Amino acid sequence: MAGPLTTTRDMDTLPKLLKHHAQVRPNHPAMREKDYGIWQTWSWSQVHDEIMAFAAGLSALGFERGDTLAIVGDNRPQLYWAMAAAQTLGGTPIPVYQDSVAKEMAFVLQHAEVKFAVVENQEQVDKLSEIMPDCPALKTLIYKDPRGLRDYTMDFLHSYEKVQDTGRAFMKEKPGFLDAEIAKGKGSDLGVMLYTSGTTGQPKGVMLSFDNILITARNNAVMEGLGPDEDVLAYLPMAWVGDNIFSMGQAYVCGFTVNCAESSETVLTDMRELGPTYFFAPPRIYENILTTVMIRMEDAASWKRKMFSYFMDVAKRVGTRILDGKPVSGMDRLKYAIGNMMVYAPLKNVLGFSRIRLAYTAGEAIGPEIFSFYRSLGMNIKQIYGSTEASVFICVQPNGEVYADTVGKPAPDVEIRLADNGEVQFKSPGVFQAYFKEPQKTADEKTADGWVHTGDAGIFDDNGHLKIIDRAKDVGHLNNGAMFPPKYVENKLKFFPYVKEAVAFGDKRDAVTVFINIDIEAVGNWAERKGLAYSGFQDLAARPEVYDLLLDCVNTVNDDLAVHPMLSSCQIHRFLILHKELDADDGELTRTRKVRRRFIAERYADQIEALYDGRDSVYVSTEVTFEDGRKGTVSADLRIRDAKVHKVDEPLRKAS
Amino acid sequence: MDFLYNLLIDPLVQIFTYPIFALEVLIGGLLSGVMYSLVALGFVLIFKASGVFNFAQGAMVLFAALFFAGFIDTGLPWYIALLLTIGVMVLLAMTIERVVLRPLVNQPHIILFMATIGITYFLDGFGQTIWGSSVRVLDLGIPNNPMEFGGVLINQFDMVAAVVAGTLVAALAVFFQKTRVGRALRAVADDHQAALSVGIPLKTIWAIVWTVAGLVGLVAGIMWGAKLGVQFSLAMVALKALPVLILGGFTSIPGAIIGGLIIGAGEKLAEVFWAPAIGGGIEDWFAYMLALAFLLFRPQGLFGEKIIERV
Amino acid sequence: MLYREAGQFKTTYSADQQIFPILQDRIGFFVTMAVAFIAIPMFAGDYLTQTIFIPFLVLSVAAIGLNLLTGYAGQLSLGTGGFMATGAFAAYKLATSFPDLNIIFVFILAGLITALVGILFGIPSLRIKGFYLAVATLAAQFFLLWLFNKVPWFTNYSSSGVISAPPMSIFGVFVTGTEASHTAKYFFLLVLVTLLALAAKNMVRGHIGRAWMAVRDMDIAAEIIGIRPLQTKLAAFAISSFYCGIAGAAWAFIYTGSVEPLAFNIDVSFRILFMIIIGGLGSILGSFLGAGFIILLPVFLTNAPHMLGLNIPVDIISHMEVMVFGALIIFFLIVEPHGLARLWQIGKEKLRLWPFPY
Amino acid sequence: MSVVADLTDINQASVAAHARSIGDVVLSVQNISLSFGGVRALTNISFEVREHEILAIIGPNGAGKSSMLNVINGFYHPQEGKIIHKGVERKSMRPHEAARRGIARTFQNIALFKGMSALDNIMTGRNTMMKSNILAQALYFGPARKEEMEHRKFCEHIIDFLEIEAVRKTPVGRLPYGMQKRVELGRALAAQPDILLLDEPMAGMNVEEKEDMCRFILDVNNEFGTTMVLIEHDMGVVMDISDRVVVLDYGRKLADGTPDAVRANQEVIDAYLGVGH
Repeated sequence: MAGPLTTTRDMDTLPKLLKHHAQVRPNHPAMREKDYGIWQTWSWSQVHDEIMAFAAGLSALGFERGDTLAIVGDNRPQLYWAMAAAQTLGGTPIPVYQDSVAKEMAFVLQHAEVKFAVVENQEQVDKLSEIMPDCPALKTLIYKDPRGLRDYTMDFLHSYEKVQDTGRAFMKEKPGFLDAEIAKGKGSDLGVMLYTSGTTGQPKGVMLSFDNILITARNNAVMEGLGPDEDVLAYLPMAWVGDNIFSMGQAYVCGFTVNCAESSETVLTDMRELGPTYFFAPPRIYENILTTVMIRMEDAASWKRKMFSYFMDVAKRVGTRILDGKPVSGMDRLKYAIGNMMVYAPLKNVLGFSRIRLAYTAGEAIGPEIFSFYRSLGMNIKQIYGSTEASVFICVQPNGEVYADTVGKPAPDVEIRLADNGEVQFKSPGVFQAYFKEPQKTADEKTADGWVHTGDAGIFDDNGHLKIIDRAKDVGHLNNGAMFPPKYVENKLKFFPYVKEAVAFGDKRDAVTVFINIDIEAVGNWAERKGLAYSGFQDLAARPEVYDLLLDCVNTVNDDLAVHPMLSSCQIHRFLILHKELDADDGELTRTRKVRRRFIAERYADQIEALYDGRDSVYVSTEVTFEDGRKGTVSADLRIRDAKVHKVDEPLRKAS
Repeated sequence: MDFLYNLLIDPLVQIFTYPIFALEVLIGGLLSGVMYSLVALGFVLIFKASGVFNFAQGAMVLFAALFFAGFIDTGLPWYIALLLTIGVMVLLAMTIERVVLRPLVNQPHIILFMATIGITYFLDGFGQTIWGSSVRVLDLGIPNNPMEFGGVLINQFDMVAAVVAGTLVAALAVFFQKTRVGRALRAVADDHQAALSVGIPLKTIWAIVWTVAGLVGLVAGIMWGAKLGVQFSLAMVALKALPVLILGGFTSIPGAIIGGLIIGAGEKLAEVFWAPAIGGGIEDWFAYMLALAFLLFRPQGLFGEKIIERV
Repeated sequence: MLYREAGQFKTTYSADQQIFPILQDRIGFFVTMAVAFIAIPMFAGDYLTQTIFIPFLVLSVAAIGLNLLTGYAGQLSLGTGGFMATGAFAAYKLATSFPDLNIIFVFILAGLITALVGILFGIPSLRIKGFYLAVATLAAQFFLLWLFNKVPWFTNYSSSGVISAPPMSIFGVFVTGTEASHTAKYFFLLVLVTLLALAAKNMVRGHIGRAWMAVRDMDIAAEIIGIRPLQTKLAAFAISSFYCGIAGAAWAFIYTGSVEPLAFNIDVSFRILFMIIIGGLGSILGSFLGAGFIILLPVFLTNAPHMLGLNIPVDIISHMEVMVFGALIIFFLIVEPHGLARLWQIGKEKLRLWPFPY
Repeated sequence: MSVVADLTDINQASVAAHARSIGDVVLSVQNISLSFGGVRALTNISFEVREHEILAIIGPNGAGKSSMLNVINGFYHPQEGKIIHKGVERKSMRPHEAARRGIARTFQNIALFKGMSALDNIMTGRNTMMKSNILAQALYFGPARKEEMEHRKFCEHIIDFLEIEAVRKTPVGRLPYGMQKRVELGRALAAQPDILLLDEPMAGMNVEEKEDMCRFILDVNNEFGTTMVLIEHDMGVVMDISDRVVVLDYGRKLADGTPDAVRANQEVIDAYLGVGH
């Protein structure tokens, strides 16, 4: 269907789209930021002026076509404008994860030969001026928030306002200069460069052209019928491709409003105030929200809890069907309507989901009951499958065809093929140009005829939906030759609220074993209800009661696995519960909280051995990094438990 | 002009032309002032011990009087009636402590004050619900006629009342200065911890002071009741103790006594010599205005100590 | 439960600081207004209007007045009756001395005069606090009543000491005197009350209101951050008295029509005080709730026995009423010192967080 | 005057201030003696406060530190001595007058207005500058409304500065201790004082809270160039953040000088640093 879009494909760069909106909807809000207690609003024409002023200022400071501009900071309008400004001048913005440690950041800035950096505040200024010596190209630093920078006299330092002022003056001198620059822009130009903190090795600079971003964004917008009246909350890292599609690409294609939270602590309250209509969050966030909902309900009066659970059951039964427009009995519709008044609507309101028309999740597999929880509330949450290399969209679940265990059908203009080893490969308008200065790596990932290796192993189910089971390279084989997708096993475990993280082992081994990371909030709450006193994470994790609790989870997973012909040998034989949370600061997770398998395999080698050599407990001592950056070590004796494993035999397989 | 003369000059002329009469008025005033002192004392007791400004003191006077008169009317001998009434007052004190004070402990004083207004209403209502609102005569067999002392006429009843009140005041003073409980009470006034260290639980102390205040009220009630008849207006008369307090300071026993006398005398003199100029009935407010005027010059009252505020 | 706040975000400070920032509250407010302006006049008969709604409106004004002084500025006053009387007699003198002065101005002037008197009796508040002040205000109560009683000038030398409102009209419609219809009176009062309540709300959310609350919560700190104690307290007395004055005038002119000083005796002061205690100190809404409560309670008490089939003599009932008042005050102070308004607040919070408990 | 303009004013002021850094004497305390009844609280105290400096007053409990602040902002009236503030001599003056002359303070035991939200508390700091009369406020119309908004805006800058956005509308009673201290500082800042008196700003705080508070104090001094007189027990803190230190003991002045000088002073060591610290 044709969405209510006013833009056309021949507006092939962001600046061109910007011009369009500034003319077509000058007073329509383009950006909001909760600041000084209210939602400060900039209309498209205002945003246009801000960006032009800054662009002109940049050019006055010597920013030229082909230059690169690093963006470091939280989601702030000024930073988004800086990106557009760079693009206006034919340069390339490079948003960087601002919480990445100095050396990671240094690498990116060097590698991308960044000349200019626009940062949020003093903290970032300090960090960058510290690494500047290693980045010969970096000559200019522009900061948004002057607080605390009064005494900074370095001449490479400029304030955002000052740059814009120079810009305004500059525009008076050279009217039409910027328009010329914008006209020079082409869809094939490099739109943005995103460094992906891969699970291994150094980050790679993914080069995305305007076409990549805008065509993909447009295709999806059309498919979902997005228009200029959407409200999105920009709260995920600017360096992440999703934010570039949702808060830049699609915002510019559709002309809708991007909203920035007041501060990281207030995201939830701001979310509640704003009530976005179009929302993306990784599964973990939906999961946390659900957990807190359940925990908060625990403290409600019993009649309220009864009512809640009653209507939640109604929703479970019919909510999803109603959402998918499937037939439902009048009685159930009535019940659902009442439930909507008593529970669903208020609940969504308190969570800030009232206005959501479209919600996406991706990145990890989402727990079926989490997924169906939100859908049963009448919230149209869908899974997508994507990657930075694809400008996000590879697969999307079409309305009415939403299943918890698939990632949907190929997105518009996307072709997909499965390699022999089960790897998913795709070809689409969004396919990235190359990895910056990494022809070899580019060649590894992208065939000459444009097919991209996702590195994910997947299968198509009967109704043509793609199902991802694991990273292709992680798919191993047990000694009995059976295929072993660790992630698949891990996710089955992680669907339990008590399990925060899980790491499965089994490649080239006789059986599957796992490390489990308990979810301190959920388990802690369970412990409280059980009246179980504990002194902290480590203590709680070591409790036999907790082991019993987790054993049940493991056994259920085994029941489930046993019925899958392909996966029945992947049942978990033994497991242990880790004494600490797997942590990105300790290098155990990526910044996007994906498990760094190899790193863990090395770090916990002895513990893994223990899982196989029959020991029933093992000593561990690991170095940890605290919030304040100090290092320390924690050590403990970890108990190991055996799980109940089903004999894999005919009748059970029939049962499936 | 005329008015001013009547207001400013004439009264003085009067006083100096009839010194004996003036003296009689003065003494009469002082005597009735003793009653004010008595009631004021009730306030001070409670305020010192619990920091509560007991607006209900007046109501307690009426309440006690109502019950005593009520019992008498049922034909009981006076001493039985007295005992019973005392019992009622003790019971009342305990109830108040249990039902009102304990739940409100640590609340801001203003809240407690309002609570006592509530008590006032409750007592007025309760007493009259039981005994009705008709005026009851209470005859203690004390002649209510003047007799002469060295050329000065003094109302016998007032004399007796004054003597009784005086003794009670003296007794209370002694009680406060000498007895262990009394000292404890004074301690509480300063700070509650101290009180506990004296070894008497706070609630007991409160029960005690309220009882004492109740008994003071009883005596005042009987006296006034006998003189004016037992009726609702007693509560209002008793409220006169408020300006007395302002004059004397909330925490000072001597203050209460002196204040009472000043108010009593001032009121009578004003009523007799000044009222005609401005149309009578001024005893309704004279005491208050006197106190108010006084406050502007000495906010902490006659004997109250100056407050040093800290931040 | 009823609230849908997601999406009600504010883009300007004025939007953020409006009296009802939440849409659902605004709706509720307008519904109430509709009921007050349309439903009640249509369906409530003369009896209800005269015995319930008119006194309710009049006393609400007085309650707001006292609440400004006691609830917001923290200055306890027991002189409300006295100030109401001042308003009533001021209005009477004005109306009789200047027969063609419009009732609006009569009321406003009466209010202003009362405000002056209020300031006069507020002066001690600079030197004295709390109970001392409370007692001082009793002086106002007793003195003012005595004054109107004893000085015949105030009653235009009427032998009975009773004043009766001359018939006065607004836009050609009589709102006082015998020709005035209850509906006319009701509407006049309703408009008056709405405006006064709005004004009060605006004041308490403005800097004068903050100054009052500052003095109430911690007068020393207030002075140290530059708030002038005298001006602030006197302003409170003046405005409070202004409201009480208008209430008194309305009482005499519109509710009863004719009145004697004793109608404003100390008992009135206490009842108004009870209204704001039960309704909620420091809340305009509370003033209304309290007024409603105190008005309906006697109605209930007088009728309850009949419903229960008992017949208790009237005087007993009146005594019991007093008793119940007392008990209720204590009850409220113990259970919810912030009164009905706070209960309302709590309920509202629960609804906003529904289905969560917190 | 518009508050925005106003805000930029202070910023420029403080920029200038910075170029100048510590300036000339803004407040001089001369031979102050104070006693309650018979009790001597302060005896013949003299010292000077210079523009843009952070002056710390230290001393054992009961040394008369708080009394000194109370004298400076007019809460106590000394029997002898005088105070010269911005060239104006005064023996005694009401606190609110002092406040209007640009002296703000915070308190040892938090003195917030419990019944009001954090925002409203900070707004009260602006009261001295809010001009609209009662009638205008009652109508909440035109200038009154505009004024209200402008001051709200100003206070929001302070809220942003002190990083208390999250609790803006929370009644201060419900806030944790550290937060309340911040709000109180905010209330003082809202008055745009030229002298800020801080009475034990870090009393009873944990380490992080202390670090935050230090940061804020220094930032305030840096951003707005506000002169500060503070009482603090934590010697570490005092030595770190203050430009000069005045040492009191039993109501007498023991020493007056740079932190190092004071640290070296034998008298001081005996009287104060010796004990415990």
